[in-house]
Amino acid sequence: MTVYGVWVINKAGGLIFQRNYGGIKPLTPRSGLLCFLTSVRSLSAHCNEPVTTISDGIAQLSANEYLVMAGTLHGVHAITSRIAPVAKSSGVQIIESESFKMTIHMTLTGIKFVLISSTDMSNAESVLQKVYEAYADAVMKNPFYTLEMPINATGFDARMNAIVAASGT
Amino acid sequence: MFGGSSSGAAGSNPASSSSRFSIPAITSSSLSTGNTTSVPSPTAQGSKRQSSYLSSQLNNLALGGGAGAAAITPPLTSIVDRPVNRMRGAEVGMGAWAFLYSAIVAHSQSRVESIVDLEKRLASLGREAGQRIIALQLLRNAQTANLKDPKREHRLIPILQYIHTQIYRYCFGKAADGLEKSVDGDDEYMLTSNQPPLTQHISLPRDLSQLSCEAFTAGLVEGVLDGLEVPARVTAHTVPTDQYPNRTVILIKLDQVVMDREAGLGK
Amino acid sequence: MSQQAKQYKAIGEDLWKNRTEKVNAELFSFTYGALVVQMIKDYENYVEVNKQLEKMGYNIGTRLIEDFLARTSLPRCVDFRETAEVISKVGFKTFINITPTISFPSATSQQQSPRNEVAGMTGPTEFILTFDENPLAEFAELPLDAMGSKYAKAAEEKKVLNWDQKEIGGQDEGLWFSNVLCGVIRGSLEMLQMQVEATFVSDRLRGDDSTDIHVKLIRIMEEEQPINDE
Amino acid sequence: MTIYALYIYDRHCECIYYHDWHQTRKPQPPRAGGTYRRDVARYDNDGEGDVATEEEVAKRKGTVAGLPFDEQAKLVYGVLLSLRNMVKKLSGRDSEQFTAYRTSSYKFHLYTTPTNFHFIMMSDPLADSLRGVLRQLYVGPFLAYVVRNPLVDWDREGQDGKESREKGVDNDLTSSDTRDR
Repeated sequence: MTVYGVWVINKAGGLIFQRNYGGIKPLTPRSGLLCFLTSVRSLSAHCNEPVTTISDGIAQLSANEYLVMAGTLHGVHAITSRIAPVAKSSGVQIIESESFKMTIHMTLTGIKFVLISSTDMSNAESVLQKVYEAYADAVMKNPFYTLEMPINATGFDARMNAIVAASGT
Repeated sequence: MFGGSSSGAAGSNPASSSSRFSIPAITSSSLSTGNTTSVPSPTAQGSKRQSSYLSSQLNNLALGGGAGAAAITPPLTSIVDRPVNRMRGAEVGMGAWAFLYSAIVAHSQSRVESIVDLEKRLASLGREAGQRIIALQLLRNAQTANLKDPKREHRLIPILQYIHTQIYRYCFGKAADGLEKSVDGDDEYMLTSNQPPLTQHISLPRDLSQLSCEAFTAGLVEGVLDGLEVPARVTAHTVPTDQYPNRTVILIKLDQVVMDREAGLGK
Repeated sequence: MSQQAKQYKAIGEDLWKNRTEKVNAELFSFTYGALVVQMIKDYENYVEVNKQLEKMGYNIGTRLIEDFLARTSLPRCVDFRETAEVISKVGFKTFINITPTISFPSATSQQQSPRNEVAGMTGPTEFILTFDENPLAEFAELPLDAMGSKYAKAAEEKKVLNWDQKEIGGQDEGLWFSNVLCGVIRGSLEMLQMQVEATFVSDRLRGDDSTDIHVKLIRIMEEEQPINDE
Repeated sequence: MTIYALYIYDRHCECIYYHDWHQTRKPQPPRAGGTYRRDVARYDNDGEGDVATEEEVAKRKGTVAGLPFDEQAKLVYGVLLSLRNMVKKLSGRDSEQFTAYRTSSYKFHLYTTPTNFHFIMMSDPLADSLRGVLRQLYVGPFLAYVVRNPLVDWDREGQDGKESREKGVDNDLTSSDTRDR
């Protein structure tokens, strides 16, 4: 039960918060030998890939890469509702992959909270609920925050660290 | 309280300290530029609605007929008739306070140029609130104690302790975490609180790291001290520790008048 | 009281009792009063102060709605009648611990006049909130010149007495002391794609019999996000 | 457990097979003039021909007109591709496989063959993983009737390939339906 990362996406699909928690090590490719050693473990074929990673957890990517992915997720979220085989459907709520899953909670006001966690994370929804409360407290009640802009409030980081630490059990 | 006479129906000028605050026309001294042009009411529709409202009001005031501007007596029940303790012990949600204070800080920020001015504005709001709080508390102390000899602190240390416990509990739900005399001088005292509740949701951006939104609390303490005849300059300083990143010290710099009086009163 | 109203009343009370951190209401009231006075000194015009208070309320509303949804996780309201119930019995209850009564002016008129027909809306499209108590204004008393044109004559006479006092503009409209509430309603509903007009029609501080806010739905803003029917 | 639809895509991002069951949101016939081969889509076989006009579809028991089929197929593939790439990028592992996603009303299952054929199934949201079923479809009827059928123009799926495969698919699915219910 590990939380790998949290995203917050605003109404327009802009990524306003992204943090990775535990389970990742920022491994950046270095000269030949070291790069070879690190990549042997992950068996990724070509060494010039921007990042290599250990078996569990997710990669540490650049801010821009996360921004692009958030935009994609925003688009996919809308489409998954439109291609539904039944009359009424929300957008995507859970994306499952072999070694991790993404749980998405969209508020009535259109803000998306995304939890990237191990697949055995049973309380993902309740963790996202706590993240929403932390957002309401440490971001919405902060006079120095402008709506829809990236969040860099120390109060929110502190609350998030506490939530992630508590969610491990 | 807010200065100036209030024009309540009672007509009498309520005693300054124990009356409710009322919003007088602003005395000319405090405003340099005269601005008497009356601004056309933007919500024309608002005033139209009002006139229809007026007619209904006029009828029940049994003054029917005549243009809306007939000489009607001001409101029948005035503030003096309302029970002062109706809201005693009443509470509102912390969210309401947090959003109000956040809006106050944001609004003040847009009207000032520097951190010092922002803190001054917040402090002035705190002072207005503090003056009314001490007035209300003294009134209630008098009401609970028998009215013949209402007890009121007059010596410095008991006053500071009264603020440290009673006033802090009234405003913040719990007493301050510490009251100490500062080492720098006899006329400086410090009230510390590890987790000030009123500004718990605020995170300062890097460029405003010197700001302390607890300036409101400093102003409040100054207003209370003022109500207890202890003039002082009170400022708020964030003194973070690992455990308490928002720990705040309210520094009280007492006026010389107070020091002389204390010396005079002796032990 | 309808079944729905009872249900929301219970939710509001439960949230207030068990899941809301509280703060001294008198401190809240004194602080708001100090803010209004500070604004009157800044703008020297009641109409401008009304506007600034509403704007401040709007900024609060756009954020407060997130706190409200995070704490209540209530689903989207079916119609404007339910919205009124939620605002009064859950919103106002959990934030300032009061429950204004609701009345639907257009319901009294026999048929729904086409004028306030809103596309895609069934049921009433406007309501009035009546405040028996108002923590914002507990200790407030307006000077005569802030009470609007009704007391213009009386204000005029008083002015003769204190000729030196500053003339505040916008006395015709006068001051709507708690105008921040209108902004909060407008801001929070706008975040839920409901464009509304919220205005005070009367205020006991101004000598009226009751304190009423009239909330009128203008339109439903188009649905950008996919329907959210978790 | 309810199964709503089966989509099969070939390596060239083309939907080469589609079959839906008791969907309450019916895709429309592909728009005229589209490059789409009309024979691909087979609609729920409740008697009518496979061309259903908007009104017909709408009047069917409580159904809602969905998207034109060619747009639907394009969007489904778009979602599949985006999520596959996102999952690989996010994990930093090219081997990472996107397996399914869920909304409030349906679950989207994906099985990709080593040769990059994509088998997609939409089911009710609470269904367990249907990747096993999809793999059986691939190993069973798909190989038998399509891959090994000499008449099949390998890269260009013909009409005949489809019929035989459906027979296999239908009885296969019905068995999986009954077994899981």
